[in-house]
Amino acid sequence: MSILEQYGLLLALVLGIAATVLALFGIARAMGPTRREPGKDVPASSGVLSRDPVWGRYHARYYGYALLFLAFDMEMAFMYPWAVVYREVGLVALYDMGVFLAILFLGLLYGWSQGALRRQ
Amino acid sequence: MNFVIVLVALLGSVWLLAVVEGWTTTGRLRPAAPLLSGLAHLGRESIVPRTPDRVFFETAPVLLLIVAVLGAAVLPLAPTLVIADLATGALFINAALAYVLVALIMAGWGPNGAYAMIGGWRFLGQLIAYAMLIVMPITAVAMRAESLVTTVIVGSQGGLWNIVYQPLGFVLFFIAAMALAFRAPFDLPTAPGELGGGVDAEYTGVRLGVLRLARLTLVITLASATTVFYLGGWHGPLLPPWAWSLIKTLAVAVSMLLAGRYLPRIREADLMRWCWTLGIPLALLNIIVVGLLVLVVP
Amino acid sequence: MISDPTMTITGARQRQGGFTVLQKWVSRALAGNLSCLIVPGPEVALSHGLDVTAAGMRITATPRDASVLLIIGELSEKMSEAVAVLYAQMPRPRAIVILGGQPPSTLPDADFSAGVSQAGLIDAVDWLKRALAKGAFSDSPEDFDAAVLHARIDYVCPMHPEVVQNEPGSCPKCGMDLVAREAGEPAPEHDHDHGHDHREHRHHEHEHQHHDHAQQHEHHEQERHHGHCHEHHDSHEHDHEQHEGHQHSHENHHDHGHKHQHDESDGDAEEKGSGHDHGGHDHGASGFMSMIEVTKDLPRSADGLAMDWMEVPFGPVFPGLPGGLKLTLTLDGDGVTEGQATSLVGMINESEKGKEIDAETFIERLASAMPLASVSYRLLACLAIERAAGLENDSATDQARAVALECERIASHLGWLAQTGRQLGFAWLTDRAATLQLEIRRASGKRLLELTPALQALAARLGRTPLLKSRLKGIGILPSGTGGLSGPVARAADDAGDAWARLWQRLDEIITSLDYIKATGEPGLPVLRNIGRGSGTGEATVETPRGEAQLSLILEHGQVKSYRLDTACSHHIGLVAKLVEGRELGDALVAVGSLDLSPWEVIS
Amino acid sequence: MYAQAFFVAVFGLAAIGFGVVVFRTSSMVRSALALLFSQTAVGCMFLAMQTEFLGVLQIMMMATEMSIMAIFMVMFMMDPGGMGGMDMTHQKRFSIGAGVVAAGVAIVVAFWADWGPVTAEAPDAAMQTRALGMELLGRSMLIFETAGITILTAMIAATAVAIPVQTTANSADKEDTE
Amino acid sequence: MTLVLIVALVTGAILFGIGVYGALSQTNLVMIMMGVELILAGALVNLVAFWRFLHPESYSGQMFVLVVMTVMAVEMAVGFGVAIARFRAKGSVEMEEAGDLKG
Repeated sequence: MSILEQYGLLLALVLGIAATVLALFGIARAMGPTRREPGKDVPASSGVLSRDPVWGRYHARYYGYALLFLAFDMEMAFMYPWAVVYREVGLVALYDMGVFLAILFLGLLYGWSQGALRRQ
Repeated sequence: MNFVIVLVALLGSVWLLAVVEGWTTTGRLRPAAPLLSGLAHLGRESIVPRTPDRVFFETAPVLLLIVAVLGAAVLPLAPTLVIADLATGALFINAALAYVLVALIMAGWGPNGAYAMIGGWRFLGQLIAYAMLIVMPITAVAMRAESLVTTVIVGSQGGLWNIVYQPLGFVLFFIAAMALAFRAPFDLPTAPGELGGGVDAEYTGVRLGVLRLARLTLVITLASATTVFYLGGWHGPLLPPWAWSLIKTLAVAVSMLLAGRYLPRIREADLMRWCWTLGIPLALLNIIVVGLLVLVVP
Repeated sequence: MISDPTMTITGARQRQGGFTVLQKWVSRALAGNLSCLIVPGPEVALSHGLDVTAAGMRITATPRDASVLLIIGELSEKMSEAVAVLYAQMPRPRAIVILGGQPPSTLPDADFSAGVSQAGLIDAVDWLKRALAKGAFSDSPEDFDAAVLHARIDYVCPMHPEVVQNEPGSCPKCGMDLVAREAGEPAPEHDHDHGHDHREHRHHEHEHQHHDHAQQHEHHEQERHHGHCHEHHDSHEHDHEQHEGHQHSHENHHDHGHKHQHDESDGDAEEKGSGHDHGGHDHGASGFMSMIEVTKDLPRSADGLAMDWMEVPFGPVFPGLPGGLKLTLTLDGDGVTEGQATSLVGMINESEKGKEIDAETFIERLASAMPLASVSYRLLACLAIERAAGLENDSATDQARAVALECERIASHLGWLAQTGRQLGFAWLTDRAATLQLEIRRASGKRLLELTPALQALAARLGRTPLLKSRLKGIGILPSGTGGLSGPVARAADDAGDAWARLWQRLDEIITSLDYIKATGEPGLPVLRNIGRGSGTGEATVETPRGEAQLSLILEHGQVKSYRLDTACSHHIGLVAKLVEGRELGDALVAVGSLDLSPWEVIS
Repeated sequence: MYAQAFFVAVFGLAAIGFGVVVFRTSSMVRSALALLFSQTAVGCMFLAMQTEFLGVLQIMMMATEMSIMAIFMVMFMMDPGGMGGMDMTHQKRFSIGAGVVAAGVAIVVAFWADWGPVTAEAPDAAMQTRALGMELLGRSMLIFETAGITILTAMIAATAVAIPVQTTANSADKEDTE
Repeated sequence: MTLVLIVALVTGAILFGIGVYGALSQTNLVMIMMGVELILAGALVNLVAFWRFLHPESYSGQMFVLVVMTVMAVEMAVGFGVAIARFRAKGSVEMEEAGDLKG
């Protein structure tokens, strides 16, 4: 099977699932309509009819981690091709990647020391 | 043909997992319960919250199901029994499962409800914690197999399973996989006791059914990934290869399910701190150890 | 199959078309998948000895996932309102089952009612299975509507916050269209209404900005305004998708503004209005808004960022907290900036003036008002009345009563463990503690001692559970010098005073109580001795599972004339604000949970 | 070949469509996720162009990075839900002009330039990953290490700028006192 | 095959154009970064198309793509860092309100 056919298969899988779910939705709709009643569509908050909109500026307290993650995450873009040829190249590869990871780890240590790795 | 067999195997595993889940929660073994429960979901009303982001609200469960199945599509049951044997299979499964986060953010933001929104953003924090622990152990697996192709990775474990070869990587991957599947004790985005259902809270009827199906599929996909990367995939005596794959997958999935029963939910701050200050250094150590092993042991 | 008209549940789902085969199957599946939301909470079910899972229903955490609303016991007025909201949020088909107590006035008639007993529960499940199999769908189900589900709608000017009308129209000051806004519950100036306050605040600031920089910005403003209108037309996609939701919100307004009349033309007119509102409530006014102005006066978190805080209710029916306890937290992200707890089911300490209550009735009433510790309060009432009547202590009775009290202490602590398990998502703990609690309720006297190894094993197991210590240690530390404590909370305060210490205090108390029972003898449920027509004043103190409770009363001719009750929970609930402040949401809830507050025992 | 062109075009259109949504919606989370799906579509284009490793990498990296973008949008935008329908743009006409000119010039160049002979067969996908690995450890080793330094700089810069100096006031959290 | 190349290049160009529009028209730092991300996405499409159809034998093209992706990540990390710092100091990340930055 050619590589493009495989992608086609995956695409077909995606579309197939979407179609299946749509069919399920269709069957569910055929059961009957959802009655509109007061209070039913207010987001459930344990017995209180809380009508306040909640879409406000949300304080994500892990932004210190998030900043480090954004940069650190890039490391794997380089690591996967490296891992594939690692055995072939041998110790040099370990050394190269060792330097790279050490550089990244330094950044992590800096962030850690400055208090980025905590709930802000 | 493969296409159908793999999907049927996936559905069958999900069904078995649902039966086991019902067994642990109600104490009764009822094989028909998952089907009945699915039918019951069809029969309940599907409520859309007021002033929602309708697109997000509708897409989230479908997206979750799609990515869970896509992840399973590159995992082999037997040497040729795989939907798409991609050249970058090990990376592809990461890519597919990264969209679990997207689905949960959508499910959290969509309904415009406080519990759901907190749940969605919590999962982003959870991803920041576990993501590196999924990616880095897989790197070590690829180092040994010299390939990202999942069938080759399983093939490389013919002599010795990776769980023995790199136990540290297995432990990290298993924990991270549980966090990715957001099952207890990592169910921070859906925590009933803390968020009253969180991202699940506003889903009813058929949408809730799809969401639950997707979550179980996700567990199976991750269990299957654990099997492929660490438990030697289809390798095993006597039984046919596909049977071994299924048995191992189900065993891992059930153990993921049971682990949550016997543990309290982790604190989010602890999860993030442990993953970054302990997990990532250990994952790096794992890579170095495996790197040396690969060079020393032919 | 011909559906039996008598077998239709009140919350049936509207049927589309005929009774198809699929609908029949689905009905059966629905009947086999009962999931119930327990009001006030699962802990009350347990303390009444009800085993809901064994009866064949799944306990759910949210109304969205529930098909049965199971109400146990009498509900206070506020709880009835909460129940109405929960019921409204359940998807159809939905049923109401009431065990013991009167149906709340806010709900439609119960589908099934029985006394508080396991047999009643099993009957209810049987009935529900039959009813759902036949009557899950109905051709014309009745809408559920209750007064609590409607909010009053105010129409305000986006530019002039002081202009508030109760009808749509235009602003007398600037002529802009007024925008609909839901008024806060009781009064328009509702302090807790963060979202709205905030919006007003924004406009206000906006106005401010105008005065300051009107000259410079005038031109820009025009240009932007145009751009924006254009933008809005194009972004109608959003509105279309939301058509359903939107129409509904219109209906809501409609119901409220005019007295429930469904007039087509009227509806159309309104729809336009509310469509406008929907597209953007401050649509017309939005030009340049300075974000600096918006965030300037907002409170800042410890890290210096000014975010939108939101006030989120946890309770009265929240799976992580005992039912009836309403915890309102102001959240900054997932951190708590402030919080307060109130009880919606607490007793009121005013005995009706001039109304005398028969002593026996008084005891029953007090015991049933405290479902989580009924034996303790029965004992308390008996003691107080007997002392008022001047009876001497009888050591045999006292001993039997003390044993009964210790039994209840064990059961109550196990109930707390189950609740903690529910809060922490620790399913094994919930199941185990609930099973043991039910067994203790059933076992009597020496039989109870057979459970000793199981209880010790539970404690040992908790000591070995990974993550539990890191979850509880250091959470809910009481501020130094906190007075008014009693019970396990006070006894644990000598130790570390955190949730972990409280857990071990309660586990220790379970073992101590077992030892006491072993040494003493059979329990005897407190029964009032013959007091005749005695008079006097009596005061009694009982160490309930949650701390000291004190009752003083005046007895006249065998009738309780007035009483005064003081409980530990009334004091402990005041600690909540200090314990949750500055905590992560999960930690705050654990801290509150570790106090083992019984909202029933909060006296106001 | 036409099939390939078709899929490249379809995903290209998807990328453009989502790209347009980014600046057209008033909801900030929608905007961020539209960017996410735009990048995903770009990744799918890579796959359609038989550049498997980069495609999958793009699809994966962007999911997490753009989600993090979403939370920062929610933190720092005035009205993240877009409920106020506010307009957050300026110099609109100029920007449209600049965008059209930029795209136009690039398109004109794309059509007019002589691209020379075009390769029909792509290298095998597994080979690509290997070759990239070899490139990484061979000729481009310095680039790779430089990227490491860049990332380090970014981590240090971001931390230094964004994380406040620890004071007793903000280290009240439990985990810091341990 | 040139057809696919042209299709890809045109897509890249349009993405680039949208990015330019976004980066110039948005008033908010975070939104401007989204524009920059789109510009880089356009560049990525072009790079991959060039590699695939013009020089598939030389992997410096792919390496370049990796570098651009790194730039995207780095830009985001630093950009968000700056956004947090500005928001903490001024309570806003609107560029129009960053008068002090314009000097």
